[in-house]
Amino acid sequence: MDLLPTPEQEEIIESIRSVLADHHTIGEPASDTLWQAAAAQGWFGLGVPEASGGVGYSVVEEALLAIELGRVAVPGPFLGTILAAHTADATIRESVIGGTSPVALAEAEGDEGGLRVFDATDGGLALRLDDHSLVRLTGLSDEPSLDPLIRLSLSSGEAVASGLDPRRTSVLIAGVLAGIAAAVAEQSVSYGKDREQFGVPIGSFQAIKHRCADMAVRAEAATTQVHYAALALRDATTDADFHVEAAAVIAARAAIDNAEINIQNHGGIGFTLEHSAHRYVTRARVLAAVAGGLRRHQVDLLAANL
Amino acid sequence: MDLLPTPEQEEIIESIRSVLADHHTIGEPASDTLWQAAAAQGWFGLGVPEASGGVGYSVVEEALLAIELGRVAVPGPFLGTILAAHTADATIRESVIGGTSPVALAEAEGDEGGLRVFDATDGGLALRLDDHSLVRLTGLSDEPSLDPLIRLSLSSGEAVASGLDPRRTSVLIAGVLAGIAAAVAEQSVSYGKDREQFGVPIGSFQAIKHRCADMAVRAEAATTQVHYAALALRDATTDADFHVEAAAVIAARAAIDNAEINIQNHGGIGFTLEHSAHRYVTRARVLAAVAGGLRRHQVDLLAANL
Amino acid sequence: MNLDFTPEEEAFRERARTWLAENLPSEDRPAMGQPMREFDLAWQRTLFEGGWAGINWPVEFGGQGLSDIQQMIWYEEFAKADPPFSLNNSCTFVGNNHGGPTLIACGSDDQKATHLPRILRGEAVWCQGFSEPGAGSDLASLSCRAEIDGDELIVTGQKIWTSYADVADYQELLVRTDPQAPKHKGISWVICDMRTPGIDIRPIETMAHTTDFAEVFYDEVRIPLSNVVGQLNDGWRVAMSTLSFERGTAFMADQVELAKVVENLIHEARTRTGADGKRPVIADDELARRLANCRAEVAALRAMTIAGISRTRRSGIPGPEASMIRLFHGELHQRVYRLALDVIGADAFRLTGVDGDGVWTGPYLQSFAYTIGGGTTDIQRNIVAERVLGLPRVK
Amino acid sequence: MNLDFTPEEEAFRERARTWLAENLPSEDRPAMGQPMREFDLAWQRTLFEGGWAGINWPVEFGGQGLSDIQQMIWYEEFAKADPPFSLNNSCTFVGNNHGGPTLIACGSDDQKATHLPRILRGEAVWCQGFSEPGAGSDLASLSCRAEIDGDELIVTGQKIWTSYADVADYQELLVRTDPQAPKHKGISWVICDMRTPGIDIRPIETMAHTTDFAEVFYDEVRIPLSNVVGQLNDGWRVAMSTLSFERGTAFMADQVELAKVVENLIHEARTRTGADGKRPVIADDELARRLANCRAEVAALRAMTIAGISRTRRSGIPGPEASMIRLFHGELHQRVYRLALDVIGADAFRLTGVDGDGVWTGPYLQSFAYTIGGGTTDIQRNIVAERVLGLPRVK
Repeated sequence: MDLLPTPEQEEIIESIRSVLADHHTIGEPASDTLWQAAAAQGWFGLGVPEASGGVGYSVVEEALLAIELGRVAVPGPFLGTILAAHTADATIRESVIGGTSPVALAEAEGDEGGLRVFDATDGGLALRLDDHSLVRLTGLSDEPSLDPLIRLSLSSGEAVASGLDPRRTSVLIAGVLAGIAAAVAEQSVSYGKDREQFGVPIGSFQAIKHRCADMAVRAEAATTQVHYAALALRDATTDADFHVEAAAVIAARAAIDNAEINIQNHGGIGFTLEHSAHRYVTRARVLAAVAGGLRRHQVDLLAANL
Repeated sequence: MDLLPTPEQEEIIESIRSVLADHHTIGEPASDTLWQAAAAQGWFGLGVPEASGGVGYSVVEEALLAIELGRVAVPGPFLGTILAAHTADATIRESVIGGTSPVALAEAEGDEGGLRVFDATDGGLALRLDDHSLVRLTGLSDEPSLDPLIRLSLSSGEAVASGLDPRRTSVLIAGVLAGIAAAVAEQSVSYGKDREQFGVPIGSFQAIKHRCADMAVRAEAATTQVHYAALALRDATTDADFHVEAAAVIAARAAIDNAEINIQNHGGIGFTLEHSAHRYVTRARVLAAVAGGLRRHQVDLLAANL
Repeated sequence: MNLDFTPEEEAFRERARTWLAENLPSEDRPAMGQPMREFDLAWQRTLFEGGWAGINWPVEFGGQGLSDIQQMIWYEEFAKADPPFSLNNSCTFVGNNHGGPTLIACGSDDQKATHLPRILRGEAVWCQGFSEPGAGSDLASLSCRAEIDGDELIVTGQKIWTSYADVADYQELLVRTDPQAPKHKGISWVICDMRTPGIDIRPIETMAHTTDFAEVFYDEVRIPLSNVVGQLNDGWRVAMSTLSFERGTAFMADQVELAKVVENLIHEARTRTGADGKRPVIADDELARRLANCRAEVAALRAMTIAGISRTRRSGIPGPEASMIRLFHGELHQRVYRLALDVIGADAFRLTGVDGDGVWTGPYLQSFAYTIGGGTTDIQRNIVAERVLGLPRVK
Repeated sequence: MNLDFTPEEEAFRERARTWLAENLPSEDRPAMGQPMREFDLAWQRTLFEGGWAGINWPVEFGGQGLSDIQQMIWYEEFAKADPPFSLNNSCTFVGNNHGGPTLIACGSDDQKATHLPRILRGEAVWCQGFSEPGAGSDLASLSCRAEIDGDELIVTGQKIWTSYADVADYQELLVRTDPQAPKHKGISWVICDMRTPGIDIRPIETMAHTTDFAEVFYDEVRIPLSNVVGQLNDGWRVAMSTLSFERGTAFMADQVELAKVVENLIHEARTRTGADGKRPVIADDELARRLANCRAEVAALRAMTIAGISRTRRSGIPGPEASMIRLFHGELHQRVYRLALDVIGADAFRLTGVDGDGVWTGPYLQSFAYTIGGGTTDIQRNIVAERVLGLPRVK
């Protein structure tokens, strides 16, 4: 039993970070070059067996990727695409893994069979978080989005595949949220060291210092539980469902709490559009609430028999 | 409109404080001399009209008394007695005001018509917080009490009077709780000034300092709202019910939060039986929960139409 | 201790209610720029003509000479009248609540005569120039420099977080006039004409997608020495007099409005169907309790505000206790909008503006300013702990 | 990264489970005094004879030489076996988890040979003498004095918060041997025989109505210089080695037990009828969410513990990251028992003991110790912020 990344996993993380650093600036919209680099690096098939056209790693490495995507608040339909790559439909799978069919996330909207879609592409695919099917989107109309880097649309959708594993979805969303929790903790620590007031770095004041300590603890708890849940899911342990739900609950809370406190730690500058702090707040709010989110996970977690 | 005590009310507060200082030490059991002094000072009929044998002040002055009782965590059946003095039954009223019939607080226990009683006297009276009647207690059996200075008993009870005003009960319990919130805030501030570690008073550390500031704000909010609610009740304003419920909610939360944080601010010494800090915790826990307490008040407050 | 309004106060409330019903604009307030300035100034002129400008300003300076209680009554009636704009969200705020009151407290007769009538009559917009990039919580470390040249100051430096700088006529500006003196001792408070050459204004967009804030750059900006308010190098004391006013009634409008927001949110929770598609949101035990707590807290906030007014009435000036109200209000404001996001469910994904009806996400984003602006809650807690509770300042 | 137990670990778990089922005492642990001491020592002897004493102690000192993972497995099986007493609530705790490990790390061959076997065999009880009335969070300012007189130290002063002082044979005692040196430099770590003349023990009753704590007074207590562990005046470093052990596995038992407490509380909420007399408590949305959060948090606590073990395995010693686990655990422990009080409704009025079945109020009162003892959460936050995150120490 070991919960630290292996040297090979460390290399995967380093490689992901380097691609992200080359092709993405926090707060900037999705870039085509990042998407192409991601496809070229095999991110969309990272956890798909080689026999199915993937790279052959597992949900554990996908979770490590999700954490990194969260850390820099990457915009665009990465999550849906990584998840949809596990569809049994070989044709769809191939185009998804190749990056030519980006997959949005969607959930039911209203009583008329409509969908609310995040990161939609016109005429593209979406993963429905409520019934774990893949749909093709039609009739998109955009709405103002709480996270302006996540395109928000209303749409119709026609089912094209089903049967994706909701637990993989939960653990990867939790991964993004844990990455957010960790990134903003580091942002606060870094600002606490650099920013001076009253002749000293503000991180020497206990109010800031203790908030940073709490943020670090929340981030560590979320990240570690995401690691554990991904391992349990990979190994199909009997308590895998439980650990996935626990990861979902703890990561959602850590991301929202840390992201909101991070604004406070930055003072006025954290309230500006230019600073990235708010990007994490709105992203955390969306990912923690989509398809029932935290509330649904709390119910499911409590219902689990241990 | 004015929310500060008048000079006459200041005198009442001073007089109450002086009696309490003479006859009570926090953490000591109820003393007969305090009880007799209270009766002699007219505390039990403070808000009862002179025509009914009382002192002729109002629920406002009763609330000021309740706050003072809370501040020093007075043990014994003071609250029930002050409340029962408003019974329409002249015989009972006379003995209650005179201090010869102490009145406990009680609530239903189980489905068999039994009672749970706080501060019971054998063969004595109790005010039922669930139906606002007065009962005579029989067949008392004691239980270990979370607050060892509040006698906890199971009992039967026979109704002897009814129709007491539940809002007066709520506002006086809120008064005691606001008094607790204020007293522990002052205790923490005082310890923060006196106790030295690392060569300075611990109150110079922001962690302690900021907790003290929050405690002071909670205490001020609770106390001020209790004042407002008592005035609204005295004047029978149309929004009196609302303000009483608001006082009950805010005072219960302030008392529990402040009392628990006060232990933390005191470190090891706050964890000892000898120190009074825990007296406030257990008293707050009991008074905030009796007869449904905080939860019930939250429901009623939210149901109120403004 | 009493809840009674005097007959005069009751009559004032009645008059305010009637007047507001007849005079409140029904059109939306323009979001920015000159149209917004014109809207705000027009409303200020309407107030002035109706006899509602400077309610608690002294009569000798054109105010109504009324009490803080009447000021509160006015805010309450304003909120009840369901106005299409918030009270404090106006470019006339600084003039009415900072600049004007500071001139009343510390200005020369000439300064008062020049500026106070124009503020009340809706003829001039004021903005604030206190914070700097390097001087936020530690305001006294400001470095915007002013050198004396004959009968003028020459100002060079930068300010930040100046609301409505682009539409302002004047600025209450803190500058360092003696760099050798201890940091609190070398500051002066001056009236800066925003049309003076050398001023460059750059808008700052906020996370709530508003552009009210700006950075202001000063490149050898010449300000007559006669524009110094109070004594040269005594600006810190002058600024603190504004601050004490801030702790008094300046933010009362926000507090009154928050009570209305909580009632709106309770209404939202009663009428909106929850996540299960059956029960109303308010049937959720947790959300119901949090709503009840907020309701209790805005009630207590009002009681604290009235207690503060009572205290000021006795002592003449707002005491440091009022900083408890600011701290309580700032965090409560944020708590209310966080709760709102939990109440509205999937509607939280949809961005709205900061102003407007039936909307929550814009004000949620805006709520982060309430524990930062005008002194972070960390600073507010220090003030409460040190000046109200007497805890030691060292470390 | 893997969740696999080795065949050896699986076998260990199986053996532990079987052995515990056969050997766990069924009688209640006496609450205090000699009967408690005898009970705890008898259990330690049983452990020793069964080959379970010193699971992660080196074999050369009589331990089992096993891994931290095996230590954790042992705690998990112990908790699962539904024992009539808590693991850490034993007068053998300090010997097994503080004193013993410190001797292993810093003791002389003679000290090891004398004391380690007696600790493992259940022949000696150790207690701790670190805190003083004036030296709590600021432990290094301790003033209990030890003067050298020939080959002896003469100790005069006072200690506080010493658990089980009344039944202890030895004490790990921090004394000031050089009052002139800087405060961290003049401290020595000594083995004090608790039966030495001049020692006076006065019990401290706690708010949870336990009497485990004591004040210990030293009046010219003579301790052989050979009882100094490590070098004279190097006691701070020696004590820190204990502290690093504390951050490792010493409190793992508490963490494992907390998971069981949360499951018990969920069971309580499922089977108990709520305030409305109809629905089970768990049907309350707020309580259900708080229970779910606690469940998630104990899971994460375990994951963090395993990550900590993984880190220690690579680096050889527990890193400062482990202080995050202590902070998280202390506050979670308290949160769980606060939640318990809300779950049990009117049963909260009834006081119970700290140990025992189906009871909550005693452990609630006891839970206040979890954010104070062994360094308050304020100190833990400082450690996390400064040593893990690298935030500056000044101020």
